[in-house]
Amino acid sequence: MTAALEVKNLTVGFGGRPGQDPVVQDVSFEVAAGECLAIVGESGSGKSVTARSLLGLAGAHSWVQADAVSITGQSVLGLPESAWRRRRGRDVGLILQDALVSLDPLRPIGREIGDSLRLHTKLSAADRTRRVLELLDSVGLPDGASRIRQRSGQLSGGQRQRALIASAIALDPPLLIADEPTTALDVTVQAQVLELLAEIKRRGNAIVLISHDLAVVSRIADRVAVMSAGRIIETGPTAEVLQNPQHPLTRAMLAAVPVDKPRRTQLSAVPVATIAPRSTVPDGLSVDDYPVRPVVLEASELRRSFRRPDGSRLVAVDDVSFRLHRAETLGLVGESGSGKTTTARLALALETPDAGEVRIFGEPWSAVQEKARRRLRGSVGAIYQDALGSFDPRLTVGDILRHALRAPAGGTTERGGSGHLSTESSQLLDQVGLPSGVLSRRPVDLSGGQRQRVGIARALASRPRILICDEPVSALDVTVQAQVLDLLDELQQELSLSLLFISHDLGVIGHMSDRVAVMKDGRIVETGATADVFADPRHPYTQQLLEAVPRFPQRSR
Amino acid sequence: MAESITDDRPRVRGRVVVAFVLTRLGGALFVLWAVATLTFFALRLIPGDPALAILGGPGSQASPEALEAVRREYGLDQPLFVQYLTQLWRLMMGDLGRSYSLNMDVAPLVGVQLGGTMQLAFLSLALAWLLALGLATWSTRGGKIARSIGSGLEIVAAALPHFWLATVLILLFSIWLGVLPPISTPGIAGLVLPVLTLAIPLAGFLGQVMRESLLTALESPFVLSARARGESERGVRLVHAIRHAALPAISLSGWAFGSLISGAVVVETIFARPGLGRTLLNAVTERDVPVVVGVVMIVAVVYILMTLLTDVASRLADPRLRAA
Amino acid sequence: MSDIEIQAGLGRASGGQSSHPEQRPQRAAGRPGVVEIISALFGLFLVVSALVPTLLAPGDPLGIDPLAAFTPPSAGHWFGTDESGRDIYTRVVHGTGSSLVIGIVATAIGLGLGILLGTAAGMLGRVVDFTVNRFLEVLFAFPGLLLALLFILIYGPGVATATVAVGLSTAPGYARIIRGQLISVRSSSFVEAATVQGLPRWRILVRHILPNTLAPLLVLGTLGIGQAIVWASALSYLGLGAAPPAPEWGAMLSAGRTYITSAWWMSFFPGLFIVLTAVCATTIGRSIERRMRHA
Amino acid sequence: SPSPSGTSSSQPVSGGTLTYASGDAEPTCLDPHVGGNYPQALVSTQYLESLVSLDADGTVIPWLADSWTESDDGLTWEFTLVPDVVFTDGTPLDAAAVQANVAHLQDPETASSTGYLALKKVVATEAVSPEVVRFTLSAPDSALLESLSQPWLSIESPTALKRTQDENCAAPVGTGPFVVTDWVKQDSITLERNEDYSSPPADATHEGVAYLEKIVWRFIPESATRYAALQAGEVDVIDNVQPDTIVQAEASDSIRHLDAPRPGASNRIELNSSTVPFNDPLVREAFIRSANVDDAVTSLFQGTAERSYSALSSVEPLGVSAPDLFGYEPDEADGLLDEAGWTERDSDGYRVKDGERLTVRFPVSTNQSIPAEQSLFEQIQATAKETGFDLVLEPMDLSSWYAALAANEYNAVSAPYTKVGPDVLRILYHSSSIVPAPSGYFANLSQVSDPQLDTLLTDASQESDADARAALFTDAQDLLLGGYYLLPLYDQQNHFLLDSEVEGTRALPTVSAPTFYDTWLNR
Ligand SMILES: Nc1ncnc2c1ncn2[C@@H]1O[C@H](COP(=O)(O)OP(=O)(O)OP(=O)(O)O)[C@@H](O)[C@H]1O
Ligand SMILES: Nc1ncnc2c1ncn2[C@@H]1O[C@H](COP(=O)(O)OP(=O)(O)OP(=O)(O)O)[C@@H](O)[C@H]1O
Ligand SMILES: [Mg+2]
Ligand SMILES: [Mg+2]
Repeated sequence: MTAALEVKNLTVGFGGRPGQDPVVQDVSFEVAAGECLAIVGESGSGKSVTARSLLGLAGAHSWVQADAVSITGQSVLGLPESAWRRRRGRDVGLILQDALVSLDPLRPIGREIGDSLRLHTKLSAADRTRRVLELLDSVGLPDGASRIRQRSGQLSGGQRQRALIASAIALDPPLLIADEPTTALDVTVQAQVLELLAEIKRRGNAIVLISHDLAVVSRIADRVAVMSAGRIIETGPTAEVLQNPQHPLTRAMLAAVPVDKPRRTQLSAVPVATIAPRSTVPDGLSVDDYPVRPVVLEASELRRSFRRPDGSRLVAVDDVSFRLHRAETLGLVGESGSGKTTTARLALALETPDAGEVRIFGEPWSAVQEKARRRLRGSVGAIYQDALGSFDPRLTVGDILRHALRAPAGGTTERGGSGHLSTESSQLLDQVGLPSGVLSRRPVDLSGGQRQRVGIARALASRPRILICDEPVSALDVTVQAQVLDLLDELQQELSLSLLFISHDLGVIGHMSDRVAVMKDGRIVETGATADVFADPRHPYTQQLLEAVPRFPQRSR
Repeated sequence: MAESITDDRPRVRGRVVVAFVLTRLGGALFVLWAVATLTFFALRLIPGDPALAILGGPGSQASPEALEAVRREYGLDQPLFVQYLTQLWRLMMGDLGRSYSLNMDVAPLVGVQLGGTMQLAFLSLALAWLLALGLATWSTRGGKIARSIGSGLEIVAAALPHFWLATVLILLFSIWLGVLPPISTPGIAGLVLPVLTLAIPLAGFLGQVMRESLLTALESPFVLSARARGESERGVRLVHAIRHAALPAISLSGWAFGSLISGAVVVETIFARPGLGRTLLNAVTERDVPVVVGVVMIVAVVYILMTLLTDVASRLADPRLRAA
Repeated sequence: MSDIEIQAGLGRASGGQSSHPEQRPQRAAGRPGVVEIISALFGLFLVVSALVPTLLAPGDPLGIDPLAAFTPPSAGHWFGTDESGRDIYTRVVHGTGSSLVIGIVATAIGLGLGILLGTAAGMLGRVVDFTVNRFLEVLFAFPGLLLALLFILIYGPGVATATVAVGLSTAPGYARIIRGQLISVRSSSFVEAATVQGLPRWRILVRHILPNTLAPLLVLGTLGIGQAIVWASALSYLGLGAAPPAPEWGAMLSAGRTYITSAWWMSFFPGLFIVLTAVCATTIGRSIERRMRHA
Repeated sequence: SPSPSGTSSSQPVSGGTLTYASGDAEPTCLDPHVGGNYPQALVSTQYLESLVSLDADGTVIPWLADSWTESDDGLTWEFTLVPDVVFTDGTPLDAAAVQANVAHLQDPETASSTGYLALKKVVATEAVSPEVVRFTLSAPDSALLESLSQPWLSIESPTALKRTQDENCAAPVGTGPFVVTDWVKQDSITLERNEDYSSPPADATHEGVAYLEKIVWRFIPESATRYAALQAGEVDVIDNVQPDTIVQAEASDSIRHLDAPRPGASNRIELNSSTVPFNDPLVREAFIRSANVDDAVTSLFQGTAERSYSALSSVEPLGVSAPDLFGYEPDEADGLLDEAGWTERDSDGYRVKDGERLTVRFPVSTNQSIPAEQSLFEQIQATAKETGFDLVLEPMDLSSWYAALAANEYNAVSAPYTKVGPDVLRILYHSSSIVPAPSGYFANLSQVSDPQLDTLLTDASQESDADARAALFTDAQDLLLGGYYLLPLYDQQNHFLLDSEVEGTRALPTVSAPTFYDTWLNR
């Protein structure tokens, strides 16, 4: 049997002369029918470029060299554009990385899905519609008759992802390339999409699955190819690679995955902070001991609703109460739209509750004027998912930190005069593991991980005692995520910080929090010590969440 | 990206539509009232005696009795507030008053002139659209040079003053080539140059906007995914990109219409076309206040209708707006 | 008055702020292009013309020479002469100052009013915002030239009136952009971050909101100047602006149009300078904009 | 003098539509009784007719009136009407009709200005018989016939005059060769042939109905567009032609030029003698000496206009021309100013006296001055500056211009005045014309107040002996010109360009408006 896909020494680059500064280099692999090959690797390692090159869509100003690329046994090297067009969609389907924006927002999804049929078959319009309905059904979007008239804006992320898959498999191409098909999806939806891919594989189609999420990969892939800096550094059967990685980079990557890593274990290979870890929490301290520690933040019966465009009200946060103690991490987990961010904003007093109250250090917080809060502002820091957006675009890192240092301090430590500002800025950067060279740069010029660190440094500037982190690592890749999580962990121990840690990623929550609160539809449905909740979820929703978390076999130590 | 799933329940939808229509109607009435009020009081600032203007300006041999009679006839002897209320009442009744200089009622006058201007404006808008779309699609298709030429043409076109362009066009097409009449004629031929004059600068503006959104659309993942389905370059443009390019231009069309009316003042004068612009310019130089008010009011009505139209068009073209 | 609204349209269409600056690496600022260099040089020429016109054209822009009337462009008169034998090149150069001043002052008036209205609407709470918004809606119902004509009707024609009129008619467009910008900046996460840091409201306003709102005005202003010159010249052309024989481009063009069939150069060159100035302003404005976006 | 344009030898043919493009403002009323300006005269010449006309030599000839007699004391005139003339609405032309017209012109409600002034001395009319109408005057009026020849005093149907003014303005009814059938405001007037026409003036080249079937009378304010339209064949006749266009057109075979200077006053700059600085005759003379009008006229009008040295149009036989008074003598001007006490100059080179700059405010009505004329003022400004005059040109719209005059906020001004005959001098320079109407307007813009001049002008207007009248007007003009109250420029320009297919068109020698009665299309 010929391989569904065969790639030999694929080298791709942008601009410049062919052969110069490639972003994908000497990549070779094969995928057989009915097999799933996963390509994993950190962000920017060339996964998507590889995928696009396989369809002759590397992009503007690109050059592609290869010894061989053949799909279902036929070489596609140097294929003219018109011939390419006949093969795309029919012989090979592509599911793009940015699922949320990969469907034309102006066209009904029925048309988008039907396009492949229109382009490659002579089916009548009615037949096409029938086929589209079948497809929708097969990807788990029932009630197709009304769906086909909806546009992507009317669908949720998971629905869009499924519609996109439907359009890619419309002609049942023997080879399907799926680029990050589950990123940005809630775990439960993610599980459904993976099941769908597994089904396609079972039907005998070859799949190239691209992901940076090893847990996802472990569920479905038969073989794994690990990419780094444009090259494949390791390849082999999934279980083997995950359990017994050969390449050090693969190992580091695996270590960075927080799933099922106990609290306080270091995820990143290299220590990020120069401060020596100093535990403030004696080992063996159990949840029951928590009440003896002072409560730093208390939310009681918070409620917040918003007006919908049609005038009705949407209750985003409903009767939410929790306590955050000194030096503990409270994890807040829940699917998209469950009210996590709104809760964080209420805790930060950026939003006024309709009912209920937030107090910090026993003092009124949400119920007083901003003027009165200002005194305590320094004690409460925040870290945001979109670090870049949280910086004034005109300012350099130095400016940002200097401004933050001049803001009212929260902690007890005295600070020097303005002359010390620049030394203190450098110290802050040092604390988050950044060289002082970045002081003169702007956040736009930094990488995602570096930006997030600047964000943390800024939050630390006022010596806060509480840090509210809303999805601080969701935008980062595993290895960088690991560094940031480690950093937060260390800082907490060093400075006795209390963390309200929000994430939709159960793995991250499990790793980071002492206690966890699970949110659904604006309510906290379950709360307790992390280990307990994870081991023995009471609420059905929590159970569902935990079941959906992809895990991979622990490698032997 | 927020998930916005429209509520298709007819009740809710009906309520939304009714609310939309009511707010729009209220807004429109408010704007009309404010325009009327603003012009009424602003025009009181004009130096000179309106009665004198009615009697043919200071050059006439108006007698004091005649002036008195005119003041009485036009209610100019009433207190200002009474005059204001009277004017509002008249406007509500659709009575735009009587021209000082043209010896006729304003309503039929502007009514007749409106037609010509609308014809000019709509044709120009349509042509500008075609030109802009054509240039934007052509130039984003070619290489770097085509792109520079395209954007260069747009910038230059957008900077062309109507009066200069009109002059050059007349020179070129009427005098040197002798193929098109320089004045309005009953047929289509007479419309060509005025419409070109108005359309070219507007096409430059719209083209800039369209190119921007066209490029964004062409670089967007949904176009890539269409290509991955086997869509041709032409298909990508026709099925996907052009609609995206058109969206901002649609929402700008209400404004564009206003600017076309501004342009009509110049173009109608140069090409001797009857229309609101020329009427307005004459009225301003003749200080014919009722005509000025009449034109202002009618333009406001047209503007309101156009914004409504572009809003509806935007909503039709962009389902995302409908959901909101 | 038009480009401004185009800008507003652009902002509305592309979601303004939200587009990530990193998304389009291949169209980064980079080295200035040929067009930008030419525009900058022409801009320099204009500035020199405006400040020391005699450096570029030593003659008297009003000096007549009836016997040399209607000379076509030649070595002696680069742009030819007009009906009174005045050298058009000299007049165009000497007219730069007044044309630029008209453009700049009109834009300044428009921007100034726009800032006033826009910040009032964006900062002073709902009632003011509502009121200003309704007011702007009303102003928008007067297309630009119509507003200018009304103003001229009341205050009589002339350079000053034309300048103010053009300025007035651009103001609502600016106000709307500024308001939108202000609101988007105000609700942006970096402003929230500053609140979380405990900065007082006025410090946030001065340090974050205003600078980020007003920076784009530099671009708007540059783009606006070109358009203001075009519109002011339209008023001159209609006989409602600068009075001849003042060497103002619009007025020259207007005077020259009478002789278009026999002496095309009389209207061609002033018109060309209006177009070039507007193009130059647009190019410079756009390139500043690009640089700011990528900065 | 007006010259017929048609010189073709081929036979006139009937039929066709002629399109006339006017650069003048659109009349607000097609009845020239109301108000009374030149645009009205131009169009109404096609559908209204007067009692008398003038021939090419300026002699009064019969039109609707066959003959007339003046009583010895000059106080009664009797006009015998042409028989069997019918207005286009069927009303017969009779003495009562003429009476109704005089009454209409004299009725304040009509708001006639030109016609009203011309009939000022008529105190009563009387129908002696259906064909004979008698005018009774308060004083002899030597200009009565000239006045009656003007289109502003044309005879309209008395039935039609009884309608409301609006109706009458929209479609006046006369006896002319064409009838107003449609008027789309701001666009065009449509005139159709009067199929019952029977009353051509005595100097017409044919009899019976007009050759043309229809005239479309359009308004095209832009002169370049107008000319382009003529070149493109979209229109057949254009007026208000610019000098450079005439020069171009004369080189073309397909376009003919009709030059018909208007009668009455010449185009001139009036110097306001009532205020500083022109209350000083020395300064007036200095200003006139400092203005290089000759070169300006040569360069701007390119041979299409002749310099005038007279207060009257060159078509007026009684005009006095005094070239030696109006030469460009800058040195002499300098001396005169020194003599007048304007000895110092400020940093800008302008003369100063007692701290006051020698400023001449010159409001220019943009509606009334053609571009070449405005350029001419600019050139005068430039040459006068060398002598030290600060001539400030203030372009403004018509109503502001009138307002500036009414407020006496001017030192110099140029205003056209068209009237048949030298009696225009009385209107323009008699001291009684300084008294403003309630609206503030007055005709004596130089504000000449000279009893001797007043007497001469009054006497002339009452003198029916031709030679004595001529002598009086000569004296009056000598006085006027010698006082440097005005700076004559050139005749009131009145150029028409016609497509060469248009044959037989001539300007009526009355106010030089073209008539299309004899016109035919050689297509
Ligand atoms: N069109 C392009 N022009 C220039 N460089 C590009 C282009 N597309 C990708 N690159 C570069 O190629 C490299 C690989 O990008 P690619 O998108 O394949 O990464 P990836 O492995 O898919 O990362 P991620 O996990 O973030 O999706 C990156 O450095 C990227 O900046
Ligand atoms: N300012 C607002 N106006 C209107 N609705 C809002 C507003 N903020 C949040 N919501 C709505 O409240 C609900 C909860 O939103 P929230 O952002 O708190 O969810 P989340 O749990 O943070 O979701 P995600 O994981 O997607 O960030 C959502 O349905 C959201 O649309
Ligand atoms: Mg990728
Ligand atoms: Mg959130």
